Amino acid sequence: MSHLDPIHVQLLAAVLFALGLAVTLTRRNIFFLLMGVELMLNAVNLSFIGFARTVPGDASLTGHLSPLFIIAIAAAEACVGLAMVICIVRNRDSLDSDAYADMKE
Amino acid sequence: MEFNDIVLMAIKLGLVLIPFMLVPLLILMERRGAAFIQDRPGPNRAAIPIFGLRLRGFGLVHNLTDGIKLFFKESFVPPFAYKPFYLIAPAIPVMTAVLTPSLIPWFAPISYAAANGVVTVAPSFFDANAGILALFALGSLSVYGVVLGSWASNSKFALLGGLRASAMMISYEVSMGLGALGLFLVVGSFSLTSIVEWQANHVWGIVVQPIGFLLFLVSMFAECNRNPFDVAEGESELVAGFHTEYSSVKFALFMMGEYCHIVVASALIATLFLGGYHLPWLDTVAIKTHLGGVLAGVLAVTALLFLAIAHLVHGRRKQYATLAASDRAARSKEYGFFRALFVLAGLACLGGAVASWLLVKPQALDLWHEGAKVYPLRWSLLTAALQIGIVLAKTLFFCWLFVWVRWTLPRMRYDQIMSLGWKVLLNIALVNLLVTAVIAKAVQS
Amino acid sequence: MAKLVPRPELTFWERIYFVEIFKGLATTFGHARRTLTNPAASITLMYPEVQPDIPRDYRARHRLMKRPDASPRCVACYMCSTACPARCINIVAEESPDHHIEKRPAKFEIDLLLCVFCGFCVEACPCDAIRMDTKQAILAGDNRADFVVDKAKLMDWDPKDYPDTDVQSQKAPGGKLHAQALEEFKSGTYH
Amino acid sequence: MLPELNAILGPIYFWLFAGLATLCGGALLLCRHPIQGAVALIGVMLSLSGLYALLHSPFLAVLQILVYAGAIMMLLVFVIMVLNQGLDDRIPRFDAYSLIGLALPVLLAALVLNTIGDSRSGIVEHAGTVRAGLETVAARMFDTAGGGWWLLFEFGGLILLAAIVAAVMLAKRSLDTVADDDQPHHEHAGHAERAAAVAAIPDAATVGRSTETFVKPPVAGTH
Repeated sequence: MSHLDPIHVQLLAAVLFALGLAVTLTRRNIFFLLMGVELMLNAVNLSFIGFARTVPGDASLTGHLSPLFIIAIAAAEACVGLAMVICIVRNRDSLDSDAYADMKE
Repeated sequence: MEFNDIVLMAIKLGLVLIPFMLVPLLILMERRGAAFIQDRPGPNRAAIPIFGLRLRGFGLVHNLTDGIKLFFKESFVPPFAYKPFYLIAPAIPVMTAVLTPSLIPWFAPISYAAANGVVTVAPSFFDANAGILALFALGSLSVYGVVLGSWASNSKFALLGGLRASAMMISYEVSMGLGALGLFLVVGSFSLTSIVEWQANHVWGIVVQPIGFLLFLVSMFAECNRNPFDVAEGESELVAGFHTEYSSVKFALFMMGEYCHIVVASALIATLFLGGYHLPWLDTVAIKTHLGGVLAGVLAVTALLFLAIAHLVHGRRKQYATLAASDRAARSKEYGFFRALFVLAGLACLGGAVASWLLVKPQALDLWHEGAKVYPLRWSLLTAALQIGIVLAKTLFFCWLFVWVRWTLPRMRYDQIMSLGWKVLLNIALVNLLVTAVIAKAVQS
Repeated sequence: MAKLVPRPELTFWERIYFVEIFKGLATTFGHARRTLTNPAASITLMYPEVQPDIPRDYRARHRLMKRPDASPRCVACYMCSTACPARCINIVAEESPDHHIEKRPAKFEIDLLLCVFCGFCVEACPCDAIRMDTKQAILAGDNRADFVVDKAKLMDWDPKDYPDTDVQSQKAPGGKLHAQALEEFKSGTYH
Repeated sequence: MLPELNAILGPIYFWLFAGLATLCGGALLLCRHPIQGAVALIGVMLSLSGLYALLHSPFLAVLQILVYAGAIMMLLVFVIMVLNQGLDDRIPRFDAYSLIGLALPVLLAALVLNTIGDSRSGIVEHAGTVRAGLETVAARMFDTAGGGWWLLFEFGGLILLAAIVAAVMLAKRSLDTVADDDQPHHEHAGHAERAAAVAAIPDAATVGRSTETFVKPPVAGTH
């Protein structure tokens, strides 16, 4: 089989995570915030699977199993997050995250 | 990798194109089927003038003219559309339609003697362990064609159609998966090949999981946007739904994707619940040992089919002769030509049947592979061809069912569809799954 | 008050819905099979070859009735064009040479593209000069001008195409009653 | 023939998918409309699925498409399509704080890259890794004898169930507004009576036929 350097996988995961973080921190549209979080979760998944190839035998399966739970949690997060977005957009009529800053006051 | 392997790989790659090849037939079936159900003759005017005949080809020429028109029409993009997605969207359903047939087993695994021992050829292009999951995954991607197309069209009708269609398709994906899950529980595998093998060794899926079959069938109608669940297009409410703003080739791609989806869905239903390439008392070993007889039987049935068509053509010709037709002579000549063609084809098939009965007597090699005798490659290929024919016959039956139901049932209202999906089908699927799990566990222990 | 139609109570098997689906499928398959094996069962008319049978009282293209001497019965009274809701009848009157009759149409045009085929003109005509019983229901033309029919075209009809019971048509030139009507016409007893 | 081909094609595919993922991630950061962002993110998901397949995890590759691209992103796109009627044009893409926000990921990336670069010798491919096919993963997950993850799996299911319930509670305007038009009104429900019944439901006129379809209410009157 092919010989992929696990370092490259980790580098890619780091880049994707940074991109996701950047999206979450810089964008103002609430949907982009959610998508940035999804991107970060994906980067972590990739990291897990990349690391799975560096450990022997049975332990490597752990690297393949953890993403399963991350995916499940991500599904739950997207579900609740979108429901909250719908709820807030109904009240505020805005997708700007600044409009959601009521908790500050 | 030998020459044989490469040839077989190429053949399997060719099988991926089966849905595309069946699209003209399906459109013909749709048009003539609709016509016959509504007591009409159907499209019968477009003709190719050739050698003094006006060949109409039972309406197939209409498909040809439609295709020519759609492909040479101006490829118009509305100025208000979001161009990148607008252009990508029609390609997505076609892409999934090309990829999904590569997961369906069209024939039993072929094993033949090569230089380095017995070689086994997998029946599908990708024989993934998670085969059916991959199929569902690709199927879920085809929703994006509808969604992106409708959004990029930037029109109210398209957006409403896209929203309705995507909501419906997501909803029915749930009951589709759960409906089929009972079968996977019984079989114990996600691989389509092993599902078919299980059915060949035990009973068909429809016997084990009748409720699952119905759930899967109904959900497939919704997935394909076919008539009781036709809200995506909803001509009477929504002009044409998500492809309101599409014309020419891009519209043709949407249509082609839809028909390919129907073929793939039919093949999938046939594979999961009707034994795929397996027929009762006619499994792979039986076909191989009685290859001559089976071939003769198939050819005889084909011959009868051809002769029946010739008889129907003859009836049309007689009926047309009584009409006060201005081009009665041309029609009569054309019908005569087709009658002669089908009679000849039927006779040829009969001759082939007799010949294969007498001549095809395959000798098994003195090799055993997984408890079965290994036959020379040419006989294995012939068996595979017969099995492809069996799958295609089942697929075509379900394609006809799609057409048949479309012209029988009225379109459901959107909220009725949603409540059927979430309040009825989902609950039935869950109960079915639970009962199946309990019974499967009881049988196992 | 609108009439309330009570919904029929569904039986258990109708509620299940699947049985009814199969009944419907059987019905449609029956139709498909019948039309496939017996093309005569199809109700479609093979149109250009076979023409539809249009009844005589169908409101088709107009015609102007004729007197035994082939002059139009129309007296240019403008009743039809006044009654016409689509204003498609254009009449220009002139003095009639016959001293019994005051006027006659110099021009009588109907724009069939405007016409709504309501038949009011036929109702309005005091002397049965315009009728819509030509059976020409399928009108085709290459340009708009083709659809403006003038007096000559409106009077271009053959009494042989009309039944013997249609006395008025048979009194026109070429009709069965024409000779007799012409005699009456000349002697002044015609009406 | 195939193994040799794979040795050549594997890295090519890896760089292809890695490039595509990075490109789509960058597009997500820069694009204007949420649907464009969603499509970019779907691009990331699909290329990650390819990467998983390359990294001996075919089951996760399929699951990535099935769950992420097929379900989660579909839901996101659906909600964007329902909600964003002209709302997004009013929001600027970035603001003044964005620059500060950008510093953190850049810092993080630099840190991670530096760390990985330092510990380069530690991360090497191990020969004895297991190919995580469907059977392998399932056998490990539901290994009740010990070392199984089935309890966690059950918890995952519970969390998903809770999420569904929470989403329904949040997105429903109020739990009483069940606009049940699919019930036949065959008794004596005259038009006036029915209209009165509909009017009794708060905001039923703005909600429309069914509250589950997330119809956006008009601006006035909701604040």
